Amino acid sequence: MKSTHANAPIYLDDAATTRIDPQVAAALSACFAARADYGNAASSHIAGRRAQAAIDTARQQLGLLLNARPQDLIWTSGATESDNLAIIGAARFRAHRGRHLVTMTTEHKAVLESFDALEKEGFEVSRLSPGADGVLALSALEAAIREETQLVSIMHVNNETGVVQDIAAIGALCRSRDVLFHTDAAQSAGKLPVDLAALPVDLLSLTAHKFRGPQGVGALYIADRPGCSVAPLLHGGGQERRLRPGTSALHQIVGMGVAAKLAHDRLAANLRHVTALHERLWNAVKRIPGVTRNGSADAHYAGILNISAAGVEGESLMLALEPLCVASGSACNTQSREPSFVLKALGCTDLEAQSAIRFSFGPETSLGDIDFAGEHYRSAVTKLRAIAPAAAA
Amino acid sequence: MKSTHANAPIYLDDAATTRIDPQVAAALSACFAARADYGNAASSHIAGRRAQAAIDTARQQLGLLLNARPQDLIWTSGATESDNLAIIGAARFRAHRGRHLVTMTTEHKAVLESFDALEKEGFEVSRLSPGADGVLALSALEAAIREETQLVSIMHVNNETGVVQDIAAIGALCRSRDVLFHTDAAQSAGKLPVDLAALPVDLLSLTAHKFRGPQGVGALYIADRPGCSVAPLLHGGGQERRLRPGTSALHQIVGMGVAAKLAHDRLAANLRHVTALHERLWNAVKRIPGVTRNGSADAHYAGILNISAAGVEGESLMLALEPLCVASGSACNTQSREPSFVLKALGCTDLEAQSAIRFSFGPETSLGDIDFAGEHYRSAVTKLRAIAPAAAA
Amino acid sequence: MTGVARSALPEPYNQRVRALFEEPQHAGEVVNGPGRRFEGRASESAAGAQIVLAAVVSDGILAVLRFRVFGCPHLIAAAELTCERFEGEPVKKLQDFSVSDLMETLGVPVEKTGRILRLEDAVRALLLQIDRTATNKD
Amino acid sequence: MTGVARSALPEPYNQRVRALFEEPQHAGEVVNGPGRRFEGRASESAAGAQIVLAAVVSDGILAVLRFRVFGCPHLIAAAELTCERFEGEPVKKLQDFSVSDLMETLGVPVEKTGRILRLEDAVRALLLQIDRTATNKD
Ligand SMILES: Cc1ncc(COP(=O)(O)O)c(C=O)c1O
Ligand SMILES: Cc1ncc(COP(=O)(O)O)c(C=O)c1O
Repeated sequence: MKSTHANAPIYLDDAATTRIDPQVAAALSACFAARADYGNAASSHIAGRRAQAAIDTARQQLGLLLNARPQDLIWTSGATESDNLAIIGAARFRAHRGRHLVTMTTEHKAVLESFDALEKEGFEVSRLSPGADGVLALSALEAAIREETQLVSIMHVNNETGVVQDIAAIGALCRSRDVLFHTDAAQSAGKLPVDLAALPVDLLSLTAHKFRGPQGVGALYIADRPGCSVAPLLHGGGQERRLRPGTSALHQIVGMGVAAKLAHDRLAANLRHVTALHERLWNAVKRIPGVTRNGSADAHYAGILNISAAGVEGESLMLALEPLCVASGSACNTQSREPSFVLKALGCTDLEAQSAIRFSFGPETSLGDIDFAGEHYRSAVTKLRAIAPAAAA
Repeated sequence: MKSTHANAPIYLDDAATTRIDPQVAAALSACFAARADYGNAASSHIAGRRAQAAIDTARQQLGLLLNARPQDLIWTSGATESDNLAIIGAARFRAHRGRHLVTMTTEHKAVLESFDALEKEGFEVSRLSPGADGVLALSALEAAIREETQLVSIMHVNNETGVVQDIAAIGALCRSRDVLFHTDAAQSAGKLPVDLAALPVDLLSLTAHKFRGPQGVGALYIADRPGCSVAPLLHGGGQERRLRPGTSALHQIVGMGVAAKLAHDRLAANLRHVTALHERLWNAVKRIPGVTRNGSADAHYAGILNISAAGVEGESLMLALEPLCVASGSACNTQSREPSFVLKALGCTDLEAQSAIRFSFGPETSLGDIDFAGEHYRSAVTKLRAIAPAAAA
Repeated sequence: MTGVARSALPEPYNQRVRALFEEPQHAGEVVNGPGRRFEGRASESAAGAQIVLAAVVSDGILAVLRFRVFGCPHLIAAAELTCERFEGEPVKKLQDFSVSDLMETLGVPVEKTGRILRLEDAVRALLLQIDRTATNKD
Repeated sequence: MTGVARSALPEPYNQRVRALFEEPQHAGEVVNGPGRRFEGRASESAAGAQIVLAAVVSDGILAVLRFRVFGCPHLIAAAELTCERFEGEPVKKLQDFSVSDLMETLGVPVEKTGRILRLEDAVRALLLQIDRTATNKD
């Protein structure tokens, strides 16, 4: 089963990171001009003011993508930092009002471990389980919110399964109970419509590299509402309204701004493209015996397809799938071989979770890539089953 | 006094930020290749492993610059984050042993405000004043260290004055008292020799953009010694030995690695160059009546020259100095018009501090730039004094 | 469109301020000449700003008007603009002096209002001196 | 020198593992033929790995040796290599089977030691079955 593609990797791991758009790369590189063109944005001289102007433009571009006021957005180093700042920051900011918090078991580690840290500080955290389809029941959230609850954090699109939570309904519920609502939109921003003028969201995290911007830069949206703010995690030079100090990374921010603009312009077309790819891939694999999809087929972002195959061992499947670059479980968990906690929360057994493969794709993915992937997946599963003892798994 | 250079800014603000080296920019841009070339470094597929290999190389390059083991370096978003992580992280890590900490009044805000935050957590902080030359007396530190002291943070090179502290002696004293020693080397790394195999330093912060690397990436050195570690400030995906999670910013880290390599290769030549520029500039301005230099002329990094002029108002001086891009006080403080707290700690009056100008320069600065700057400074001071009432200041 | 934006550069000083600051025609001492010499002074302790307005009055006309300022570019520009506007005018026209008008023309940030008001103090002090002298004479 | 380094790619599988995994010649069922059929089984509960070694013994020779594995690439490669080495050899040579030798050849990470040891269990189980049959016969 030696593949003819052995030396040409096919990248189907957009949920881990995307390739920077060439226009983004060009805009970013343009910041590396003469020193007197772009200085430290905090400096009062012309080079500093030029940097500041470019950052202002980027903030407007990101505002446009999210339909948010630029001044309600602050730059961070990525969604990990945004999640930490939103959750730990808001919990501490509102600690005098109450110390109960709510999240979900299938959140990203940056969210879950932020809550773990808060527990050590004496906060009480309720971690709700979604249904077997990965979707959180609104009634479960309703039951979990108490008088002392200050913050609910429920992600928009799940990074492993692509399952979409109804953040409009969740946000409305939170607002009716005077609870802050944070959503981790790392996997949705720039891919699905996110309209912060319409959505009852108080805090929203995103990261540029998931929508073809540079790695290492993200943002946190903080709604301009009474009682909605965060205590900073970092202290220093006063940048980003004192909520996130440090010399502004000009090229990174400019790159994120351009990526936001491109994502905004192409949102509908990109979504159509990945929807077509998704259907094609699912049609190719769904008839393989013992193959099941993980997570809802309805409340779902099309750029991710997560499937398990009975009787196939995960690590061997990953190797047999080369030259496909895909993920088994979250990219962030691959350093350990633990079965994905997200899939286990959806009711998968250890073995089912271990055999899970996440295909994720975007505007750069071609139909040819997808067809090869479907075919290759089928033969890899067939091969490994042929090797395995009859009774296996 | 309209300058013929009015449209060509002359950048003399390297202490705020430097221009990225073209070789660094090229290496960084090379990371924006096909998706299958560089993925998320946490991914197990080929694209992820390629990213991880590039990051490993960068860590080696930085290790070479600092003469440190690569595995003792972790990537951050800059010196602000490194300072916060080192100080808050180490204080919390050792809180069970004692809650007394020592720093200096002329540190960067990222250091000072980290200590402010720790005070709110119940730590006790001693803030030592340097002498009028900006240098901390070892005897003052010796007297400040107590049984309960856990951490001393004293910067290497001051960002406003260029004054150098004797970190070898400070570190040795700390070691003899079993106290951790952190130094903010944002202004020295890549410019002055920093040999961590020889220096008794436990924690060291640096940031790439001060030595011609990209903005938005830095590192923290954590010595591999018993009792030397930090409690993380951010929680999540497990990167950087769980001390600093988040998707590794490949191009940023690669850029910092290359900048470290270039800085290492050119250290002696760069230092000779800025020393020559420094002497030239100081010779040009020192005979202007009422001009004094701020900070020691001996314990000093040559790339920074900070001078005050009696009878001249700072904001008008800054404007009269255009097209020079220079700083009045720290770049991080220019959003406010407060007189520099660093210069006040050295005994400057408010007016002296307000009239202070920091010239800072590097390998890109030419003799012509420096000559123009000296001449232009003289005529700006002369002009403003001619406008001012006789008795002023 | 996706390049680095150069628009909307946040400019601390408008063109008028820059021009007045760069080549102030009325900075300096009053030179000797026909007419009586008067002076109005004021200062702002917070920023250490100091203002001296000096005039030569001849036949009720501000024949010469000069300023000296230790202060920020906005204050220097405001003093220069005041001299420019009132030199050659009758003394009593100085009563039209308006800080809000100056602040608008020069785009002075609101946080500097207090400082610019000290210029009004200097104008008043100058007027008072001229008035007193006139009264003494009468 | 300053470009993106491609050296020292951390490779999870060495070339030998890849080759054995990609085209295992000894995976599958023992086909019918002359000689008696034997089977040794073992499993690792932690990762759910399962190993079946099947042999046809004829005149004290392992005439045919086949494996079936549900498990990671290292385990599959180790099973394939074992079959490759011992097929055609006298049964008693199986006593030379060495896990440490396999681990070295295949560059198996230490954390997988437990799993590879299960292959030894399967070899032992196979030997035991062959021995028992031999004893019964005698
Ligand atoms: C001494 C010192 N420490 C820390 C910093 C903070 O570095 P960064 O802004 O890159 O986080 C700077 C520069 O701004 C500095 O000069
Ligand atoms: C849902 C989600 N949240 C947060 C993150 C963290 O983003 P970053 O690694 O850019 O900090 C990711 C991706 O890694 C993600 O998928």
